[in-house]
Amino acid sequence: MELATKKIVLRYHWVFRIREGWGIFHQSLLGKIGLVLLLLFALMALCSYIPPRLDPMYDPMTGVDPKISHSTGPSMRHWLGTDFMGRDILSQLLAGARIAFMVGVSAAFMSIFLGTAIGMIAGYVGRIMDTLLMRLADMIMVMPTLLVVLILSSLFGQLNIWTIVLIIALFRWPGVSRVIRSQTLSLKQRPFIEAARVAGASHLRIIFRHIMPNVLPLSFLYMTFRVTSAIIIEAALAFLGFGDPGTVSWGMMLQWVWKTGHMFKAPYWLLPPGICISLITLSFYMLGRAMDEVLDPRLRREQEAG
Amino acid sequence: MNLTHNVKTHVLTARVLILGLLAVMFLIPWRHAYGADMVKVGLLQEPKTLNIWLASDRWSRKVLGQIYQPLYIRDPKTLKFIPWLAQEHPVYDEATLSYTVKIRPAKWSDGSDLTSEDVAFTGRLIKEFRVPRYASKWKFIKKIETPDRHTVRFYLKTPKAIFLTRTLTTPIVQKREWTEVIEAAKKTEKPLHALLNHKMDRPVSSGPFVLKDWKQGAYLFLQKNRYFFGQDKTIDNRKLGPHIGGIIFKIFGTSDAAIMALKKGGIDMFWWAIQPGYLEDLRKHENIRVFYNEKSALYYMGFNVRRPPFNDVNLRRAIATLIDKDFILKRILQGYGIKMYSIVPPGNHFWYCPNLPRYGEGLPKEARIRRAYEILRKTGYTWQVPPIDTEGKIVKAKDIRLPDGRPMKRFTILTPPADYDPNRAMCGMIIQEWLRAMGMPAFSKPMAFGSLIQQVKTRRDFDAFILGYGNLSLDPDYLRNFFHSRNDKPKGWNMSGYKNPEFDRIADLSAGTMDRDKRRALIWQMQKIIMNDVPYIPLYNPKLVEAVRSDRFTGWVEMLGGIGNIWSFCRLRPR
Amino acid sequence: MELRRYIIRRLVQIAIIFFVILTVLFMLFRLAPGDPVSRMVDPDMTPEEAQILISELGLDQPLWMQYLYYLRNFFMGRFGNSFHYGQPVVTIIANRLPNTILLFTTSIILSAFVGVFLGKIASWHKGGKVDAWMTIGALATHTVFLPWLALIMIWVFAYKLGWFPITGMISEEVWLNPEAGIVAKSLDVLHHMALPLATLFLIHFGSYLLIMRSSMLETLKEDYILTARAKGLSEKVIRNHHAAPNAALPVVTSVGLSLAFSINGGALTETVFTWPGIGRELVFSVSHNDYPLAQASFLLIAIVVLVSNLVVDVLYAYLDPRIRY
Amino acid sequence: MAEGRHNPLLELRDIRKTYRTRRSLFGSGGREVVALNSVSLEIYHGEIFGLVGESGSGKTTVGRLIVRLEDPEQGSIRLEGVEVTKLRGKALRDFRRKVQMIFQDPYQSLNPQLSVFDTVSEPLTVHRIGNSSQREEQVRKALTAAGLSPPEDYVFRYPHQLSGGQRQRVAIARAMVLKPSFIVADEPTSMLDASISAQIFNILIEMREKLDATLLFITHSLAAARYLCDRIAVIYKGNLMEIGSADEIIQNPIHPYTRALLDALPRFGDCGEMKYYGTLLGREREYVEPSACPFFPRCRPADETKCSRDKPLLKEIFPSHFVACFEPDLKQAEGSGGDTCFYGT
Repeated sequence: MELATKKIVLRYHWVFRIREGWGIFHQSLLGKIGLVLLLLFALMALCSYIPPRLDPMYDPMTGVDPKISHSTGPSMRHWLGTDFMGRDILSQLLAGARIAFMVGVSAAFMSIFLGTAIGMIAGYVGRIMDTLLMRLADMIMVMPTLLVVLILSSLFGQLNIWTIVLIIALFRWPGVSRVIRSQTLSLKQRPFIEAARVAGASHLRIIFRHIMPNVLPLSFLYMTFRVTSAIIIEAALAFLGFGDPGTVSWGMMLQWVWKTGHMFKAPYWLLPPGICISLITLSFYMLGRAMDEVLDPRLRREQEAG
Repeated sequence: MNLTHNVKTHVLTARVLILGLLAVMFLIPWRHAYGADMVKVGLLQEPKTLNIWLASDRWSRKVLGQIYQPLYIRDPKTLKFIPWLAQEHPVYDEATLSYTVKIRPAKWSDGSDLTSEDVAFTGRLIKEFRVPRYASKWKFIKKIETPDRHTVRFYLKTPKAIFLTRTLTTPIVQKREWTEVIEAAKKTEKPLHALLNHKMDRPVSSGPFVLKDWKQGAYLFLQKNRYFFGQDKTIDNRKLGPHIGGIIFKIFGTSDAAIMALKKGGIDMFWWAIQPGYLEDLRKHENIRVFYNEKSALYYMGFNVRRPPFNDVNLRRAIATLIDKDFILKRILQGYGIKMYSIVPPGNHFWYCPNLPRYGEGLPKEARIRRAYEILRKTGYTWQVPPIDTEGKIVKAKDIRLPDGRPMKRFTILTPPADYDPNRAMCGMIIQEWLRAMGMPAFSKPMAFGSLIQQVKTRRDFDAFILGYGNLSLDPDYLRNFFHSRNDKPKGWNMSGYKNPEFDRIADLSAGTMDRDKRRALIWQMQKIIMNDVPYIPLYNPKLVEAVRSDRFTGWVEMLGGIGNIWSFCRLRPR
Repeated sequence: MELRRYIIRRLVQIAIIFFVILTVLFMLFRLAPGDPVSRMVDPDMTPEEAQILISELGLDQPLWMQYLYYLRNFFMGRFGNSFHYGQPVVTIIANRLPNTILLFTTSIILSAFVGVFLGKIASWHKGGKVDAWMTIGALATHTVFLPWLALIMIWVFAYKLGWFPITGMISEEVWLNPEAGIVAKSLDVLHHMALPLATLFLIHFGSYLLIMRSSMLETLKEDYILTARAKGLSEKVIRNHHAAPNAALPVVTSVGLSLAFSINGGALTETVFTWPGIGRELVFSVSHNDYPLAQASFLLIAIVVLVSNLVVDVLYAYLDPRIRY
Repeated sequence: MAEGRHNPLLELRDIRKTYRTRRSLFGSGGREVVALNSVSLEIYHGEIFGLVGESGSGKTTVGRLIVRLEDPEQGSIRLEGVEVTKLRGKALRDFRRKVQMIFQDPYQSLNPQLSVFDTVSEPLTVHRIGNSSQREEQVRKALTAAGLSPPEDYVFRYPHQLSGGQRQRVAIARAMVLKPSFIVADEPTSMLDASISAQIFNILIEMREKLDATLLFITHSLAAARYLCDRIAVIYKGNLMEIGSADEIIQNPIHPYTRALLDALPRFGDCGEMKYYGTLLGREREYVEPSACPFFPRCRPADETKCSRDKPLLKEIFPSHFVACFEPDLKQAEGSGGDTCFYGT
């Protein structure tokens, strides 16, 4: 191989690792199903921008069909029918995909960020900091998140979708931080950290340059699971009527079906949001499990040995 | 091998256990019908208490309404007062400012007589403990006398219109039952607290039914009261029963479940407004009858008239013009309701003033915008992009400016959250969109109910809100409460901060006017003033849709506020 | 001795955590906007009347006084009276708790039991079709949106097929009937419990299955399994008697750790099925600003989760002879 | 070199270090273990000093203390006369430039996420030495010096793409790149094949010459120490047993423990009948007083009364040859091996 190309290729080491990971991932049936489903949902989320541009009546929140003022079944104009106000269910469903991704990914990202940072600090600094942070984690961990968000949303008024996301993130970091902490603890003992210290590296440098790259894959694995739980919590909250009324989420759609009494007579309206919530959680879950296999060093070693 | 044997037994037990559980679940023998002459009524939530002084929720009142009776009730048709526990109409003595009421011979459910002592006791209890919700109706009573066992005389401090409509409709409690309770309560640090928190298990009843059993979270069983004074009597030309063995109140938790139970015959009536979505099916059902009645309700948008921008009556009028009540009614309420044009519901025929300004009535969207634009333009409002362009076409307006040239600051419309009332939350969203089309920076913000009230009533820091009353009293005294400048204080009822000396004067006059017709003229005048100044924009009054089984019982009595009234339960009879 | 010291240490930790939760909860509830009286909107109540009610409820005292009262009352076991029901909170909770316990323990035991059983089967067929379908099935049921599943269950089994009552816990036909004995009454409760139980079961058994499966696969790689094989024991005995009991240990932990998760689900299930339990009461009290009741139910849930985590740890050590304190 | 009794480069004085055993899973326990007990050493400029002992003897701890990965409980460590244990901030950074360490396990001592270039250049980056092209040049030189040439083939590789020996060379390059004056090499070859070990040894020797560096070579093998070192110290359970020049220690070991270590070495070549000391007790003595000589439980020639009560101090038996034993047996072992008797590792 030419030296120059070699340099470039090797510089992008992570490309290799991803490819290598993909090799393992590719063999996992769950991973493939999950990925395909997820791509479908992403497509839905992208498509959500189309209907409102076609006609204002397809706006998921405010658009109503001028000719229809009650719930109707699927038709050419409305492929999945309309809701009780004459709004198009399909465009709501598409918008719901967008919200689900938004809620799931941003809440997961925040909680993973928090969890990773706290876990690394607790593990690296140790002593009283570790004890304090981990007791805090214990405390937050025993709180049923949904009930906490419920209490908060009833106390502080109807919560805005971003507030909900923030609260979910604030209450879902302990699991991640525990894993990251123990990983950090074991990394801290590793000679390469000591080598860096002997070389004169500062604590910040050690954390960011040596520990973080080694815990990030684990964080990303946890992110997929956090995405699911965030989506479920938001949906449950919206279902109970504590969601953000300004957004059309799937949970909100279910709440509308339930509250307006269409639950048993409008299956075209009851089924899609429920199926979507279940499937998107399922796909993230499958993805997570497949990634788990990619990242599990033990399985990896077996692969290498074999 | 022994080990294998062990494992096998484990697996076997497991299988037997699971099968057994499944069998139990599926093969429950169908129970035989019990209580054929009991009316089963579905409730959405558990009554919170049977202590009448604490009962502020609808569910407790629904149950307690069958137990504690007042002196006077309303006729279902005319809504006029007719004597109930009282023998006849009260006799007024202008000289002493006193009313004398004769009590009907009646018994409590424990067999003892209901006497004037009980009535006087109830009044004194309320006055002494200043029981919330009742105290204001009794505080103008100077003195209560009981000349004999069947006569009560009330001496008033000043003439009060609400004496007849509110004071005399207070439910009467038994002296014997409550004497001990209040004696004990008085000895505590917080007597009212003790009184409110007294646990009442089996209230002594003067009504048609008496409580027999309450399984928390499941049902309440009210049995026919054999001492009921109206039994087989004719009152107000109506022959009373009860002809049924009792009422079983079943608690469902969700409308869905209750309506399914109704369809399946599990209950005979669902005592709650039915959402339009269910109606189509219910109407098709051969054994279900649907009743449509008006409610004495008011759902409205209120403004904070203390501060800009809503201290300008023209802006309020323009908004009233922009709001399309037909849209709200047709889309959000699915047609089950009526548009409101006054604070007093039209169903309250006597007090409702029929000829009031109707802003933008029946206009299409474009015409509304044009008219509102006219109102605002004439009074000095300007736009960066006005809603009507130079060619007279409607465009999306941008950046409205107040008459003084300053831009309009963003304002919020507070609404209850969707879980509490989806209709009001939705109205907020829609109104926001309409106002934005005029270039107004409107933001609809649903808020937890407690916080909303806190914001509007206590802190009085808000721009506009959408609230409502599902059960307004039939006496229009609330008009005075809502808009009298005296009530513009923290936690006061004048939430808008409306101040009008002329209105105050008429309102005070109306409160002391005992003559019905004279008072009506005053009340009408008040309505006109309010609808001219629009501190509140009345939006709608939902229609009360209720459904019952028609195969087991007949005799439901319709009235303002629905079929769930004392008349119905006294007149129901098995088919 | 060691075990006892460990338990004591954990109890102290639990006490501290609990105290913090107690305080945070107090702050949250007191600092939030909205007072309980505002909830009882009634055009008839004058501001003076409302003020009387507020002072009767002790809400007009300085915050730190309220806090001290709150702590004192808590340690004396007095949670105060519910604003809504006007009865001692303890009475209400005592009334609702057994219902929740009944539903919860049954569903957890049932799903753990079935999960372990099926997980074992799946691990036997590792890589095969049975395994693949079981895994996918478990994942699918585990990720179904719970309230939606509950609605569908009601629709199919209660509404369409009419096999089960729609909601509730008992039916008045049986309980008011003087002829009905204890057997009829318990059968009635079981009948009502079937649907919520099945819903919770469907949601939870999948996770136990997956845990059991992977734990079983891991255990089968251990040396002592190899030894057992070398001794010539049959595969079945090895799996059922040597591997399964050890492999089931993580399930025990997961039961404890997933408790917070199950409580979320429990609240939803109880709400949809109108099961008169503590979760539904919490949702209700929260939306009615009933501070004492919401606080007490939340604290109770926190205690349950904390203590059960401890119990699981101890139980784990008791079951696994390799762990010593 | 060893003869020059000028001021020592590194001086350890009465170093004591104890560890608490890790708490068991649920937090009880925590016994104290003495890792180093009053250790004093002097290492002179330019020499390779070997520290030999079995695993758990505390030899690694000495290395870790010197590079300030840990702090001693008592005693002082001086480098060029400057107290090391109290260094903070800037002074510590300067110290880090002067003292480097090569770790035992090349599989663990390289960050798997960093390329060879990143690993080797890190010390330069940390100490802000040179610009990027200068750094690249230095990295190249260090890699070449460590036997990885041409360096272009290696700079962009990752640890998992390297063999164990290559990894250790990278680690050596990392240690060399700062041109330190003192290097601690902690069993750098124990994880490697014998042939590669020899190469590594040669690199270390070259390094000393090129950088004019002083080395502390920590090993469990007397043979390796003899091959590489100028002077050797033998450590047992945190106590120094014998210090002397390498030849002296091998040819004329005095302490029973040193002799036992020699006995344990495989030997080849013309070793004659036997050169066997037999100082190790077959079965350990039990119930030993804490104040006893640390080697007493395993010492055959020990004096039951004296050695069980007190601990002997280091005494200069021969010039520059220190032994910690009450009654050193100065006799050589029976039988003599020729000059061609070699000890293997």
